[in-house]
Formats: sequence, C-alpha cells, structure tokens
Amino acid sequence: MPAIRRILVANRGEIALRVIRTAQEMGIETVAVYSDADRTALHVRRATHAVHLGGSKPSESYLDIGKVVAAAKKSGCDALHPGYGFLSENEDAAQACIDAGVEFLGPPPPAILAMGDKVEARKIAMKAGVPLVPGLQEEVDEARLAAAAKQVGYPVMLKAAAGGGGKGIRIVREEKQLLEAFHMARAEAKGAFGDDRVYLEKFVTRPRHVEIQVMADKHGNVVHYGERECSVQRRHQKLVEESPCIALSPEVRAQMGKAACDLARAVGYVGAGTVEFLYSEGRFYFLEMNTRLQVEHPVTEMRYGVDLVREQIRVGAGEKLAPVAEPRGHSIEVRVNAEDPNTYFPSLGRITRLNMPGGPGVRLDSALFRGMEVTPFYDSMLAKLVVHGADREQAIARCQRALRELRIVGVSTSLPVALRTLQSDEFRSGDYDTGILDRIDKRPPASRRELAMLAAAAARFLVTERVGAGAGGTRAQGDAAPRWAMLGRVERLRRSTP
Amino acid sequence: MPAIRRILVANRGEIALRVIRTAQEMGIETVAVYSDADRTALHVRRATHAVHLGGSKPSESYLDIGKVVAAAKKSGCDALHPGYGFLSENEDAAQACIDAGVEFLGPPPPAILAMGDKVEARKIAMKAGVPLVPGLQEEVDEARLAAAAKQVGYPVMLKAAAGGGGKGIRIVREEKQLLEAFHMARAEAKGAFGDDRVYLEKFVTRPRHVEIQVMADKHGNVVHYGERECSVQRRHQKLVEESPCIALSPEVRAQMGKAACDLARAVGYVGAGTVEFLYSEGRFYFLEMNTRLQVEHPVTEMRYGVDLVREQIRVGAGEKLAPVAEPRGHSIEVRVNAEDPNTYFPSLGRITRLNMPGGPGVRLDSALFRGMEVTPFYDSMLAKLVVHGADREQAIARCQRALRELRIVGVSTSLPVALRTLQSDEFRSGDYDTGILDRIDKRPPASRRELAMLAAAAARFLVTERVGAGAGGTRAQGDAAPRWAMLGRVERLRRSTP
Amino acid sequence: MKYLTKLEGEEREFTIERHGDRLVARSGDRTFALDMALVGDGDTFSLLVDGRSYDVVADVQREEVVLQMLGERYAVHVEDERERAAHAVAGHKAGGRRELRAAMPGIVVDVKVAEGSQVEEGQTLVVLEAMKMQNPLVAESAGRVSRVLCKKGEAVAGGALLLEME
Amino acid sequence: MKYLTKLEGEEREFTIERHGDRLVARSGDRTFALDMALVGDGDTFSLLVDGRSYDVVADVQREEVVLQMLGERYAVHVEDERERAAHAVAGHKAGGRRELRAAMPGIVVDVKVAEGSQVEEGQTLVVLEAMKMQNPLVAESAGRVSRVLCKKGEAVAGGALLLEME
Repeated sequence: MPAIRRILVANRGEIALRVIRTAQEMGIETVAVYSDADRTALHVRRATHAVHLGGSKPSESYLDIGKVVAAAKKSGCDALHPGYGFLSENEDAAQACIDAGVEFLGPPPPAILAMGDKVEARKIAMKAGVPLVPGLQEEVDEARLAAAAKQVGYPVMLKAAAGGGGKGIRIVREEKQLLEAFHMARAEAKGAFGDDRVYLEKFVTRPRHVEIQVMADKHGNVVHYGERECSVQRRHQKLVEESPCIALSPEVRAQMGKAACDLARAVGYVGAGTVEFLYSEGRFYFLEMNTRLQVEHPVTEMRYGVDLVREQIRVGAGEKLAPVAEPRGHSIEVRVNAEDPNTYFPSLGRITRLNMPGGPGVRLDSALFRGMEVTPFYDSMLAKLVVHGADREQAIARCQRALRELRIVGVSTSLPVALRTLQSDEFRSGDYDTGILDRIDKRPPASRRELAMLAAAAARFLVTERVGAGAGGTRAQGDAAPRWAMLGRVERLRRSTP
Repeated sequence: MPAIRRILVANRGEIALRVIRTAQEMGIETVAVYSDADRTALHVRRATHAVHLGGSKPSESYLDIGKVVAAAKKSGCDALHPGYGFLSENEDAAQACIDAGVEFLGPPPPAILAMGDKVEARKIAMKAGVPLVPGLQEEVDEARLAAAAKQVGYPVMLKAAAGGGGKGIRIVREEKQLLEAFHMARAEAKGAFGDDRVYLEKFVTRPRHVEIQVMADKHGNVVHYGERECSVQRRHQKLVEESPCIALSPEVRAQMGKAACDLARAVGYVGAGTVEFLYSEGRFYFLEMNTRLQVEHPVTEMRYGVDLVREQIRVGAGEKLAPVAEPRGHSIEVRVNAEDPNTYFPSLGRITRLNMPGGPGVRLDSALFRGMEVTPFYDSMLAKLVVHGADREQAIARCQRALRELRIVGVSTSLPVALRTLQSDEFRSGDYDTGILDRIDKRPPASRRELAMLAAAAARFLVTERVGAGAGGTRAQGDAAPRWAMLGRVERLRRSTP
Repeated sequence: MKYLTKLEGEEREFTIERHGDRLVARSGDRTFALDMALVGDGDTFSLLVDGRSYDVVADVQREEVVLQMLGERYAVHVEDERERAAHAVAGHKAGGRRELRAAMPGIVVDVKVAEGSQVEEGQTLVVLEAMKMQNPLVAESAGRVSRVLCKKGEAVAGGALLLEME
Repeated sequence: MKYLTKLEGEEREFTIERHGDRLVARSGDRTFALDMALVGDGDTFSLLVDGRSYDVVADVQREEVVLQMLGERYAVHVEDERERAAHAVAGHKAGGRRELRAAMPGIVVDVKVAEGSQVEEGQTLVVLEAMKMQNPLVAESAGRVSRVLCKKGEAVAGGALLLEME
C-alpha cells in the first residue's frame, strides 16, 4: 500500500478542519473543496490547496460526487476523507473513489450499503447475534401503517430507512397522530436522503443512547474504544455526550463492545465506525451503525489519548491498528448549535464576537471565526466543546467553567441549554435518559434575572452617558442611536463582497 | 484543617486566570485584586469578586503586602494563592498571611527564605547531598570580584542572590567585561528584587536546563512529577519547554527526582515547588529551587493528567497528596511574549485580532482578549501554548500546527522564533543545550519571502480597488488612506476611558 | 435616570446615578454600588456590584438590551423615563391582530390553512423548511386567519410576515 | 498596476491585473493566478495562488504592509508606480544623520555619552529599562554624537528620539 501524501477533504466546517489538523501533523497535504458560500470559510484557509466546487446548495457542491471525485483526481490526491454527513455514508461516492484510484477513508461500499439501509442493517445484526428493539424489520407503507403500529404497541417510532443524525424520525404516541407524522417523516427523509422509505419500531421507555466506537484495519483486526453516552438529545439531535456511561456495569460494557466488534466483522468493516445501541434497565438493543467518523468522536479521543483521524489515515494506507491504550478519566462534549434555546429554531447571522475557552482539559473543535456568517445552507452546529477531567464530577465542573468562558455573539446558541443541563440534578446524578431535555427548565435561574435587569439598565445608562460626552454634550438626532451601536453597524458594513 | 471556601488570587495575567479556573471547578470563590491598569483585565472579570489595590506600578499594587493581605482579610478569604512572580517567593508575604489567619498556598516562610537566598540554598543542597556547580557559595563584592572569577575560571556567571526568572543574570567571558556586567546585574537585581547581592559560579559548557516538579503535603509526603526540559532560552528567559527530557537516562532521571525530593524534605517543604538543575554529559548540578508554581507547570499537567493548582489547594486545606499517575506521551509549551522577534525588546500596543488554536491535544493559558492593551508595567508574556501528543515527534508537529493557528495582531510576538525553533534540526534531534536560540536563524525561510512580497502587493491592489469602488469612484484626499485602514482606526478609538 | 426593565414577564424599576467613578442603583429600598467599566473591545463591560464581579457582553439597541453573562443570554427591555412617557401617550395601538412570522429564512413547504380558516391553539398553520429540518409553525391561540401572505414553495426571509390572524 | 516590493534587503516587482473574479500577477517571466477574497472580519484575506491556499492577515497602511501568514510575520514595503515616481523626485533627503529612538516606552536609567562624544560600533549609548529589563541601546556604527535629547531618570514614550549621531 503506498503512503498517503495528499488528502481531499470532502467536507466543510469543523470536521473539515479536524481532518486538516491531523493531516498537517502527519506532514500530509490537504485539498479543501468549497461552495460559493464557503469561499472564505476556515477549512479553505487552513488547507494547503483549495478547489471551488459550485453553488451554495449542497447538491451543487458537497453532495456532487462527480465534482468531488474529479477534484480529488485533478489535484493529485491519493485519498479522500468524507468527514460526516454529505458523502460520508454514500456507497456510490466510495465506489467512485475506488474507480478513480483514490483511497476512500471509510469502509468498503458493501458495508456502507448494508448498514445504510436500516432494515438490512437490522437483519445483519440479528444474524450476528446482536440484540434488537422489537419492531418491524422492513419498510412500512401507508396501508399497513396503522395495523403495524397497533401490533408493536404505542408509543412507536417512525424512522427513515436511509436515515442518520436524527433526521426523518418521529415518535407517535397515539393513532390519531400517526398519519401526519408518517408524512412528515417521509418528507424529511426524502429531503435529507433522497429516499422516503420509513420503518417502524417500539419506542423503548427511559432509554439511554449508548454507542461503541469501533475501528478496523485491512488485516482483519477490529478493536473498540469503549462507549459514549449520548442521551441528551432534542429533536433526536445529540446535545451533550459523555464517556464513560456510568449506567453500564463492566459486564454490559464488555458485551456491548463485543457485539459492536462482531457486527463490524460481519460486514467486513474497515476504518472508523460507531454502533449505536439503546440501553434500558440492564439490557441493550442495536439501533444502527454509522459508517463514518461520528461528531462526538473527541469524547473518545480525550479518554484514550488516541487520534482517531490519524488511525483512519493509517488504516487507509494499509497499516495495522495501533494498540488501544487504557482509558483515563472522564470526558464530556457539548455541541454548540446556532439555534434559539427555547424553540430550537436555527439562528442565523454574523458572528461579531468570539471568546474561546482555555486552560486545562479543554478542547474546542470549530471552524468559527469572528465575522463569519451563519447561513441557512448548512448544519447549524458551530462548535464542539470537549473537556476531560480526572472523574465525572471534575469533568462536569470543568465543562460548566468552559461553557461560561465560551462566548459567541451574533446568533443565539444552545450554550445556555447545555449549561442548564450540566447544572441539573438529573444529569449530575447520572440517572437520566433520552427524555432529559424535556424535563429541564430552560429559563435562566430566577436569582439571576434581577441581576440581568440591573446590568441592562446600567449598560443603557453608561452608553447614554458616553454618547453624550463623546458628542460634546449634543446629540445629532433627538434620541440618536448610541455611538457605540453605530460602531457596531460600521463593523457590519465591512463585510466582504469581493 | 477547615475547608477552603474563598481564595484571594494575589496575581494578574494568565496565572491569576489559571488559579481562578481551578477554584471555579472546585466550587471555591475567588477574589481578584487589581491595579489601575488592570481594571478591565480578564482576571478581574472572571473572578467572583474583585478588589482594587492601587496604582499601576507593582509596588503600589501587586507587590504591596499590606494591601494584598488586608484585601484577603476584608473580603473574607480563607486562603491566598500567590501565583508566580510578585509575592510568590516573599517570606514576609507568607508570614503576613499566617499572622492574618489566611492560608498561604505555598511553602512555610523559612523554606521560602532558605531557597530564596541562592547562597543559603546552595549550602542546604550541599548538605542534603545534592550535587552543585563549582563556584563561590557566597556573595561577591567588587573588590574580590576579579580574583574570584579568575579562581573559578572563565566563562563565569553572575547571578542575583535573591533572583529567579533569569533577571539579574550575566555571563562573563573575559575579565574586561566583568565590571560592567557586575554593575548591570546588581542594578537589575536591585530593581527586580530590591536586593543587589550577586554571586558567581562556573559557566557549564553545553548545559541543559532540566527541572523537577515536586509537591509536598503537610503530612510529610513528598512526591515528584518527573522533569521538564527548559533549555530553549533567550536572555535566560525560557521560551520552549518540554517533558520528558530525552537526554536523561532512566537512572539519571530517578537520581534527579530523588535529589529534588531530598532537598524539599531538607527544608520542610509544603506545596508545589521546582528544583532546577543544569544537566551536562550525564551529570546534573543543583541550580536553585523555585518555591512556587512554575510558569511551565502545564507541561507536567498534560503528561500526568494532574491539576497542580488543585493539588496546591488540597494541600493547603490539609489533605494528603493524591497518588501520582503514570506519565503519558510528550508535551511541549511555548511562551508567547510581546517582543520583537529579533531584538527581544518588548512590543507594546493594542491587540486588534486574536485567533485561538484548537483541536486535539492543544491547551492555551492566557489572559488575552481582543482590545487588550499591552502596557509596559508588567511582564511581557501574553500566553502559553501547550500541546500533548503520543510521542515527541507528534508533539512537535502538533505544536507547529497550533503555532500557525494562533494569531495575535497588534504587537510583535515570539511566535515566529518558537516556530523556527521547533522546525530546526537541532531541536528536532533533541541534542540541544541552552545555547540553541543563538544558533537558530530567526529570519523567515527564503522560499517564503517572495510569496509574502506577492501577497503584500496583492493586498495593496485589493485595498486600493475596494476603496475606489466603495467611495463611488472618487477619493476624498488624493492618496487617501484606504477605507479599510480607516475602519481600523475607528475601532481603535473605541478604547475604554470610563 | 430612572429605568423600567422587563424580562420574561417580570418588571423592575431602577434609578441610576453617577457618584464620581461609581454608579449607585436603587430599586425599592435596596441600594447597589456599581463600578462599571467598558472593556477595550467595545461591547463588553466589567461590572462590579457591591464587589461581586460580572463580565457582561451587552448589545444595546435603544430599548432592547441583549446581555450575555454567567453563561446565560438575556433579552431585556429597558425604557428610560422619557421613553415610558412617550409610550404611554402612543397607547396600545396593536389591538387584537396577531402575526405569524418566519423565525428564520427558509422555504415554505406547506400552508395548511386558507384565509378565513378558523384554527385551534396548537394547530399547524405553515410548515417551514430550514437547515434541512421541517419546522411546523403552530397557532399560539385559537382564532381566524385574516390574511395569508406566503405560498407553498416560496423562499422567505427571516422575520417575513407569513400570515395574519384575528 | 505595477508594484515594487521590498523585504529585508530583497526587491521584487509585480504587475497585478484583474481578470474577472481573479487576479493575474506577473514578475519577470513568471505568472501567478490569484484568487483573493477579503474575509468577513476585515483584515484577513483568503489567498489562493495557483490553487495553493494561504490565510493572510494584512495591515495595509499605505506603503507599509504588515503580513501574518504561515506562522510568520513580514513587514513588506510596497510602492506603486506613482509613489515610486514621487519618491524619485523627492530624492534622498536623509543624508548622513542617524537617530537613536526608544524601541519601546521605558525609563532612561543611564546615558553613557555626551554631545560631541566619539563612539564605536556596538558601544552602549543609553540604557533603557522597560518591563523590568535593562536594555543597553548600542551604536549601530561608529560616529559622533551630535545631540542628546534624553536624560537619566526620564520616562520616554515608544519611538521617542533619544539622541542624534553624525
């Protein structure tokens, strides 16, 4: 197997930067690809080369297999890293790479195909002896829907067969909601994956979402790096992840790790993958396998002292897996999304201020920069804050500390919700499940509100005073906007239009 | 021993923030103290309380024992953390704390006194069986100077008896430089420590500066956390530190660790301390003991997974030392100073841009923020960049990557010199000594210079073009400053004058 | 200067005066000693309240003050005395008309109601797709749809008026 | 537009022209295809040179362009055609006079020479204390001190003229 000297990074945002960072540390060149909206994105500026793909819509750029693979060929890349999302779980993309003689840094197309079809994946898991949630192992259509749901028993879940990342998932608690939810799930599935097949399964009560990080090389070795607990979710999107999961006994942990490796072997897996399980009351059930690097992989990296992207590249170059070190301490990741903390609606705008957290045990993965525009074209995740501590208590305290240090101004973010989660008794006790976010009061503590009102009044006082003084005691127009706000506007006008 | 609930942080800059971070993670309140120049400094804004001390000169604020200890008492603190510099190695400050019933988070006054006097320290070390550099064990005066130097043999070093941090040190290669160097060393010593005593010793050839991190509790336990290699120095100020030191054999490492612990025991040490050695050709010699937390302590923290500030606080509260974990991997710290990369002169100004490094294995300790003014009142260190990797090669590559990500605009910094050091064959080979910086070419590589010239011309072209377009094709004054630069000035005018 | 502040349904009145370098704030029978300094980079204050320290990012746009402090974000409405008087004169012009606006830019993938429709609280009115998520926009209370200003397939800007209800 | 650039004693001439979205730079017989975009926050460029990517922070103050790229800092002097012509007319007015300026604000702790002193290259002229370090300022070449503009114990601003030599 030849060494890898130049990698096309077929992604954007923090994950593109993540790959570029490791490649740079390995002395490997990187080729960034970009859409119109991303001309000045950080992944373009940090790569050694950059190739323009096309329009801002993903279909015109990051999702266009032909353009991406042609860029890899033309720029002399010997490998392609798909990141997550976009083409990362697309077997056609993997095959196109192989056909072009470019190493795809992910599993072989048949493994992607098998695990990407959730119905097929369940069949393979069953065969490999991996436990499953009760439900239908096949696609449902509108005609059989109500009968099937009744048979499995409410509440039920509708899930996109081609899904992943929580898109196209609906929970249905009673029959009268069933049809609308089915149509919405199909529409979302169609929009997100171009495939509107949906399947149905029992909704497990008080479930925890626990997943195993696996890695396989081309020599038949399969290892795992323990579990991640990902139960803090809203709209089936993870918000806070941690490792280890304190609910698991050593026996269950070992069984889960073995099951994940068995499944990887059953599909001839190569590279990094994640096997997701539901865990409830001492038992675990296979959910799906994500045939790519997961958003929350740094949680594992910090505990095991491993660079999973480096391992992916090493595996792609035909090297054998490095031995897995003993895990140390506890780590927690918080996803920082541009969204309204109450409605979870995306929040768009320009980042006017960015204060990064620092100090011991804190890692920030993001492609944010001051002046960046958050556009509606792509995912709303802005950053991942990951901390590591000697134990869970220290990790929680450290994460709260870092969350207060991290400041993003210009859009609303999920930071306050994450902070409230970490402060909640439920999270701190460790006895929580995927419903935790619905139970947490997302409002700032009452004790703090009066302080905020005082600070707001004082801020207005000071601004008014300064404008008065700065303008020599006069004001241009009666109730003029403070000079201060004006400066903010001038800064906004600086925006690039080259 | 009562628990510690509120700590006065008797320092400023990154080390004050360092202490505040750990205290916050432990649920302990912090009281910041500040001078006039530091009213809006980050340590003031991040602490839970803040007390004004006085003028911007250290003697009117951070060095004024009476004011600092009074602030601790008045604000209800049960402990005081001195950081490094300022009062950290001042036995009167430690005694004043004890007298006021405030726990001083450092060693007992007699230990500070004994190790603070370099002549006395050498006597104690000799008694404890710790090897010493040949030289005079006592203070020299002008009359005996030339004879003493001749006796020890050139080159010799003149060092402040009350010294530390490289201040008041001069190397003298021949007799005709001796007198001027002596006066300068005394003047610097007087200015920095209020004590102009100077002593003299042999200058060891190709020495490496290697130090041991020790920690002692109040129950007689003394441990060490291995060594740090600090040979990359300019003007006797460390610039790059790493751990482990690859020159040490396991035997020498063990002997050095034991010698450090023996010395700590010999002076009844409590808390964190560092024993500095010169290492040359398989032998090591005691230099001095720093009776405080060292600037470069994060290098040790990243390898051992320990929070040394937490241990200091625990020791202060009367708890026993936690067991020392096995070290993992390799770490490197780079100090980022506001200075001209060629002359090492301090560079003052306002920070107009700050890009923080991120991703795996990177830690930044700093009190920097955009808009901060770098003033002449305090030390020129702006930040510490610390990385950790699986091995030395990976740590060096990661450190280079992070150095490129870290951008500070507004003052000149030592970043380019650090980058060049990490890229040099001498550093990468590991076979270097304290003279390494004098041998490194500090100019940007020739291959990059033409590119910079091209980029500069293109930047001017684009700015000129944009100004033309932005002003509707006209220019106010013939060769007007670009609108762009104007905006920069407007932003500078925003500066606080409340 | 006297200020009326509103945050999530609560109200507080503060009187703020300068005394040399410091400010004094009063609310009811309580007094706060404030030391408030604008930080070099323009939108941040270091605020000391009776010696306790807060790092506050404030975006002051007349009566709307958006704060970030202690990891929280607060949108506080702040009226000074003159503004309060002016608002009292202007009266309550809003009446019973309610608006449904797009909370973000997106594509209208479905309009579930027509002009004249009677709707119940919680009923889905419009489905907006943004960032690849389908977001059902629901009626906050029962009423009648008086105007529909968007149509299926249309791309709308953030804040765009989608429909009006009575 | 034609530019003469100077960096640490080296000179390069570039001709830069716009071709649609791209720029073309020529130097001697070499041609570079540039794609240069100003990043949102005002002082940063994303520069692609023949497909290679560079992230450049540029402070452009007329002829002085200070760049940060690839971890390095470069102070490049850039003259355009008109400026070059203007400088040629203005000629070399500087003559043989040399200045010693304070590289940073500090306190003059010693003045080692007087007006009229003959000094050698490397000789200490003034000792300036800043950031608690004593910094000896030395003569860059031999000459005669023509004016002394500072005195012992005086606080001086960065850039202040300390003495003149001939």
